[in-house]
Amino acid sequence: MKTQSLLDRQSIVVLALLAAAAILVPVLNGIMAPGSALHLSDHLVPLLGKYICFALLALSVDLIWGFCGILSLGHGAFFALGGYAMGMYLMRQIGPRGVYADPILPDFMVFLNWKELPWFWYGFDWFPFAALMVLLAPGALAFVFGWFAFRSRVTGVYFSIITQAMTFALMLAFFRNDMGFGGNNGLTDFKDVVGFPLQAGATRLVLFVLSVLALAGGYLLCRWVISSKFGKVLVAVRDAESRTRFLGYRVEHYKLAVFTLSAMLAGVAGALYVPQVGIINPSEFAPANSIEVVIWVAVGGRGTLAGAILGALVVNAGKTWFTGALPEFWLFALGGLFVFVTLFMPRGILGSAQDLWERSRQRFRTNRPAEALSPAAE
Amino acid sequence: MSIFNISRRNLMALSAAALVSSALAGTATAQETIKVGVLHSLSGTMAISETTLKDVMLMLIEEQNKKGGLLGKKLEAVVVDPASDWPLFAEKARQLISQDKVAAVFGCWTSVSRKSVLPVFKELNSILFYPVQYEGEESERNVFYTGAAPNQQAIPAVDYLAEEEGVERWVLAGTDYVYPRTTNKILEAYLKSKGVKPENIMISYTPFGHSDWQTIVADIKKFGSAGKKTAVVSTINGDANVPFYKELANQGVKATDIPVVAFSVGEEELAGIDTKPLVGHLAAWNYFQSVDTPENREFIAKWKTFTKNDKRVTNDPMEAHVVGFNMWVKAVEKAGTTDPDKVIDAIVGVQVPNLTGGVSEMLPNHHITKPVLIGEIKEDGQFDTVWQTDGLVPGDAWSKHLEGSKDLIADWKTLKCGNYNTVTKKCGA
Amino acid sequence: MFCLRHLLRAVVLLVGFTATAVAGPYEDALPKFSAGSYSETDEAIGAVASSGHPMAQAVIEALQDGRLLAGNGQVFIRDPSGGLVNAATGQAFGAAPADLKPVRVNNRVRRAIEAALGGLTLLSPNAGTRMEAARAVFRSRDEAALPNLDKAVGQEGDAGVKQALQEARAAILLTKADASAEDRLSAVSTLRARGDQDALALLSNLSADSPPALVAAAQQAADAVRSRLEFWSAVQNVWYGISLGSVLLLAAIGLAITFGTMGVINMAHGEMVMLGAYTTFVVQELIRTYSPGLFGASLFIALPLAFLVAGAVGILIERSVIRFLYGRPLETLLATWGLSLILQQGVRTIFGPTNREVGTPAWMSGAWEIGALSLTYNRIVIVVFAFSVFAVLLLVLRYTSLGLFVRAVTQNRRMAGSMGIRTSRIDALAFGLGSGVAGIAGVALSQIDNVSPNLGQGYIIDSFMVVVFGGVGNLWGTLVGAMTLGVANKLLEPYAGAVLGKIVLLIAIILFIQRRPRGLFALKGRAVEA
Amino acid sequence: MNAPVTPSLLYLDNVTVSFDGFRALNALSLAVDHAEMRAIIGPNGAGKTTMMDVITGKTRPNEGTALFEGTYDLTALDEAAIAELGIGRKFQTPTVFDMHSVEDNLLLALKEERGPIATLFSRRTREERERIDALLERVRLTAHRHRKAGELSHGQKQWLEIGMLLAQEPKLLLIDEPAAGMTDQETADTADLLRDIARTKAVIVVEHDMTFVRDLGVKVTCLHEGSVLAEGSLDAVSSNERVVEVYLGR
Repeated sequence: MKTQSLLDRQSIVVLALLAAAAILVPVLNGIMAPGSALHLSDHLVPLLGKYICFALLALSVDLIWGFCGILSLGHGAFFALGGYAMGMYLMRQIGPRGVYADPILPDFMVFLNWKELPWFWYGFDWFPFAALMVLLAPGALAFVFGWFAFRSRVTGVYFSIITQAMTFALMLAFFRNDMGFGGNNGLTDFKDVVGFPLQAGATRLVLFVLSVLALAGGYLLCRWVISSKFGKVLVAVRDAESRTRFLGYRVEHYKLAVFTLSAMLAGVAGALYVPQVGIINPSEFAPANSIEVVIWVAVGGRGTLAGAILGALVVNAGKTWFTGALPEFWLFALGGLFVFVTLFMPRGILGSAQDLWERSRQRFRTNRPAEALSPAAE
Repeated sequence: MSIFNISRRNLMALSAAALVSSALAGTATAQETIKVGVLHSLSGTMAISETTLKDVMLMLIEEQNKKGGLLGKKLEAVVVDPASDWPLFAEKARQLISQDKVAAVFGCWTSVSRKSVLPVFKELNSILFYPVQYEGEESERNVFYTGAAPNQQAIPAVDYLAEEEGVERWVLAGTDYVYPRTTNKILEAYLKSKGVKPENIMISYTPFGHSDWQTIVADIKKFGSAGKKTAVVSTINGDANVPFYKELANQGVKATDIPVVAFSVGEEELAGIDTKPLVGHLAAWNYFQSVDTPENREFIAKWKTFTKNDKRVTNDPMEAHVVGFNMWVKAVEKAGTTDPDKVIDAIVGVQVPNLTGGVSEMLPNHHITKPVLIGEIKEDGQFDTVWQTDGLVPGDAWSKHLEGSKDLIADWKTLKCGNYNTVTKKCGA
Repeated sequence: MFCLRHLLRAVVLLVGFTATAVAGPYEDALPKFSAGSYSETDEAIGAVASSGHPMAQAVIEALQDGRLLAGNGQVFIRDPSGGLVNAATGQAFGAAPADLKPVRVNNRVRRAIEAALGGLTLLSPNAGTRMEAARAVFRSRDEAALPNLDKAVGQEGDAGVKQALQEARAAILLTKADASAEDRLSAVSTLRARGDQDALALLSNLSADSPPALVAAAQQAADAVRSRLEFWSAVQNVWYGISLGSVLLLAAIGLAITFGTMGVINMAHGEMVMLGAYTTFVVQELIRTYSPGLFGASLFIALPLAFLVAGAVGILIERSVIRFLYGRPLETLLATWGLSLILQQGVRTIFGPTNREVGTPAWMSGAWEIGALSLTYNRIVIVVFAFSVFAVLLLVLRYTSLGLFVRAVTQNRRMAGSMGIRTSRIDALAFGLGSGVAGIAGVALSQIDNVSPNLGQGYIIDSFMVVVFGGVGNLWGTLVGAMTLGVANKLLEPYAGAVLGKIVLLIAIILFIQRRPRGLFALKGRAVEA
Repeated sequence: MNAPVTPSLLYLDNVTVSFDGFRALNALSLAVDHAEMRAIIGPNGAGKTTMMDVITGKTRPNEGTALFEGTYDLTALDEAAIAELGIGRKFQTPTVFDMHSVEDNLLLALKEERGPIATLFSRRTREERERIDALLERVRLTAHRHRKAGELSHGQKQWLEIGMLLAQEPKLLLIDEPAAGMTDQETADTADLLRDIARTKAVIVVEHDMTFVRDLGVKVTCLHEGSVLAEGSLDAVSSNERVVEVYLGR
């Protein structure tokens, strides 16, 4: 368990790599002349940015699943809520540049002839408010949902399934055009963010760097949480919940706290994702998406924060490559990967690597073989 | 240990993407071919409709190459799978344009996928041909809409029902997304302008993939048995149609009692249904496989040989791709280059024969002229054209029946503007 | 367009006259069939029907079956044997003139045909035909049919048909201004007795300028019918709920075994349903090509096959993947999710991405009318089917040794093992059973939903909701859960609409799980702590 | 609520618990004094574990009163609150946090502020360290302080868990079969440890191992079918006809 110090070796490596990415990408894309072998093509910048956002999302899932045994199959909902909060801000930024040139109403409202802006759109033209909502909207939902669920000790599979229900319900809700979130088309055709045009390469680079910083920040936050006594309690809850109760810990409070925190992280990821992909629509709420996130974590290595990041990057890079190279077969590959990992690498890429490392250390230190390190299943 | 691990993987993340680029760039730099992007979902929920369009494009490109290619170069299709995932559409579009350097892209089906790729095409200044009937209210410099605008499908259909079937009561049933919403708004406005009373219009929306239609069909029956002739105008989206029609058949709603005219049900969709109970229900399109013209006969024959399956049907969006592709080819020949700006200028006014015996023209608003056909479903899952417009109908980018857009026009030839306001005489206001 | 039409018509009429020497209403009408305009055809039908000409019925029936050919003013009937008969003269006609086209029909023409045939066949010897005719006349309310109608009512023996005839007569008389007052009043009461939507429509649309007494009576009758219908529509709604519930039950019941008793979160469950549906498709294809006669039985043939196919795949999955994951439910979730992707894409590559047609056997189409309640046969079949599957499964689990073993293994694997039960084999069989049942569900769902690679996805979430809501590890819970959700959904739909209704329901389930974290029929006691 | 204030530390009166029909506890009454050690014996299903569940708030009794220090109504509090009151519990099968080091196990158990905020910002103090050192000494795990608890032997886990109980500084310890799966030596040592603990704290020990109970040499309560069958010195109890019949056999 690498929960001893805030900055263990692994963290340093992760942060170093992130720093490298934050520097290299702008250099390779901005400074290197197009056409030169080292030039990083423009279309890769938002793509990598997207991966980074997904990595942050995966990180948030790993925090609760890997360290507290809470498997949320609805984290896509928090991601999407953060995305919508940002999307609404970007919509309001369009101002009179929409096709109907309505100074206030977004196009889709004019188009379904809404008369005035719904109350919940107020304030989103002001960036600080939007930024606040990016945290609050997912946070509040997670808090309310978690408060109900954890108080009545809904655990394991049941929790996972009602989180699915939650995100599914939200998806249906956001699909409704009457909701005032643009229905199936969602929010799109963004022009600029805090004054900078989204189409400009520079803006993209900045967004990319911001995403990397957010990821690094998120990583450090998670490290800090799990290396504190709080983190030890989380692991205790994961491994022996009732024991923790009998020790006098209010397990539900811990779960609620970490669940809300994780939801906010997901929200931030969503907020950074939207301007880079240029659209947010209800299919982000699709239960399938949330499940996929869990799978990134599983692939990378549950309970090892770095693994979550790794998994997100690997799977999505693979997805990009397959959908381009072997369109007909990428689902086979994706499905196969999930089966393979759960069967043969229950602790994911990084976890397995760690096991090897641990084992060699063990053998080196004492002859007693390490016991199964895999955390007790819920 | 873990150090190497991470770094390796992290590199891979980058290199995987880089790999794509280099792999494709390798061929892109080789200038002997003109690349054509095909952006249709081959997996996910939309694969059901879009896969066919991918095949059509492959066929058309093959045909063109048989004819000696374009500007003396061979055409090469670049197929990608956006997997019914809207952000992925944008990502793939970006890849096609900036990596593969495609000369034009043929793709998208749903409005949301189009909306998602729009900014990309504007930014990278490329060309998209969009082959599906849609809600209108849009005209972009970089997009050519070869599918029907509402005035090329919905309104003629309603007129037909009113005249030929004497319909007085209307059910506007649709899936809850932007195309049905808009179409129904337009129709509602239109019907009211024709003196239909509000109580004679029933509007109902259902979620995507709605599968339990018992209540709604029952409501329709109830609404229909008020003594006045009733018809259903259905903008129900793809997947939900099969259970809808099955329920109609089960509850014995016959076309002679309450005809249903659909705007999103074509030969492909019917291929999934037992059509015997549906005989007489209608669809409004700009093309039917059953249309008997030499062009169409030839096309169908080619299609069946290309797919090596004589059960394969053809449908309206396929024709739209045929027309769009031929227009693009003509425009490129006219401009003598595939440079988007030149092609965009050259293509307006280009005329190509469509498959229903007319000659479609690309209009300054980047929509095309189309005939409107009303067909009744036959037992064999084909349509029997029972009415069609005398000439071709020009597509309106902006509906005259929506207050938001009634003053807007699009003209990329002279005004160079997609949303010119005829009142304020300003572009984009 | 129009002027052209008229020109054409003029020409045609001209030709028509020259063609037919003896001119009667019938002969005059015939040429209109060759005008190629629906309105002309429409008129022609009316004229021919009312002409009383012996050929009239034959002509109209031919038109209905697309056997009426016309070309430059001449009209021919192709009799089923293929020979041509000149409609005007009635004599057989060897060499057909060129450019004969079948007269085209559209809805409007079809309606005209129905009405006309209705009037003509009222006196047919066949009771069924007479019934149809009566219904047709009721719909068309064609006064011309009145004399025939009176005659028919007079001599009708069959009570059902007689009533239908009287209703038809009433429908005409009610709106017939010059009919006698008592006739019209009796018409009102007849319609009131009929008491369905059509009757209501007639009664409530009675023009206000009819005699006040009549209007009052009609008003009263309409109210009576209305209140009756309201009651029935409530019942109808409950029925819809039940039938939706049984669909949910079918989808979820297999899951109740794999998830409920084995604790495997089988995300590929929906794909098992899909496999069942595709099996049905394949079976029907084979039948269509080899022995169309068997089509009626296709579903029965498909059932066992679907069970075997899905079951086999299930066992394969269990042996190859799931058995390594027991006690790690969440891992099974991930693995089976992967499998579901593979299965979907597999089906997509084999059968193509588009919907496949699964036909409905004749015996499943149509509806059963009781009161103002119409229960469509296929829904009835599905409800009955769902409940019987449930019953069989219950019996299997309770009384067969397999069931016994399954329960033993799921309750205490080690103990069961030590008692000589081959637990791994039981696991495989149980999983196979669950999957097989899903396959059977697929056969039923193929009747109401589209058979596409995405079929399963549509049901997976609902299925889990049902199982969790009902209480894991308890088949009865699944039954009650499915029915509750189904009915609740349908009762909500009229008020909240389809989408909101579903949302409300999901939220309700979430809250319910808070109250009873282990569902409706939860296992109590220490077992839970394990 | 106006409960009868009793001098005894733990006071159970007429406590009944039934799981769908089956009565796990049947009008059980029991009183334990401050710094008393009590051994509970009885056949399987006699309700020993259920009694502990009631005392620790895991199970709510259908009827009856359970008072701690004569004032706190245990039936109204949840596990955490009861633990805070000063009731520690050791499970039948040793449950420690396998993934944590021995040291961390004790750290988590230390009597300190339990709230999320507190733990999130808490930093190791010297004083904590000393307390942990002392505990490690007492349960003889000093050598293993950095090993994962999961790697300990069965007996060591038992002791670690007892150590965690002590770290909580409870007034009452509930200890379920501490001798199970231990060598004779370990068993004897455990008995010593418990007697030592019982000098300052009340201890309830559930045990099957008669020699162990004899080693403890304390008042014994024999449960049967959810209620007290006999109570008194071990000899008195074990000579009781019914006890012999239902439990000791022979």
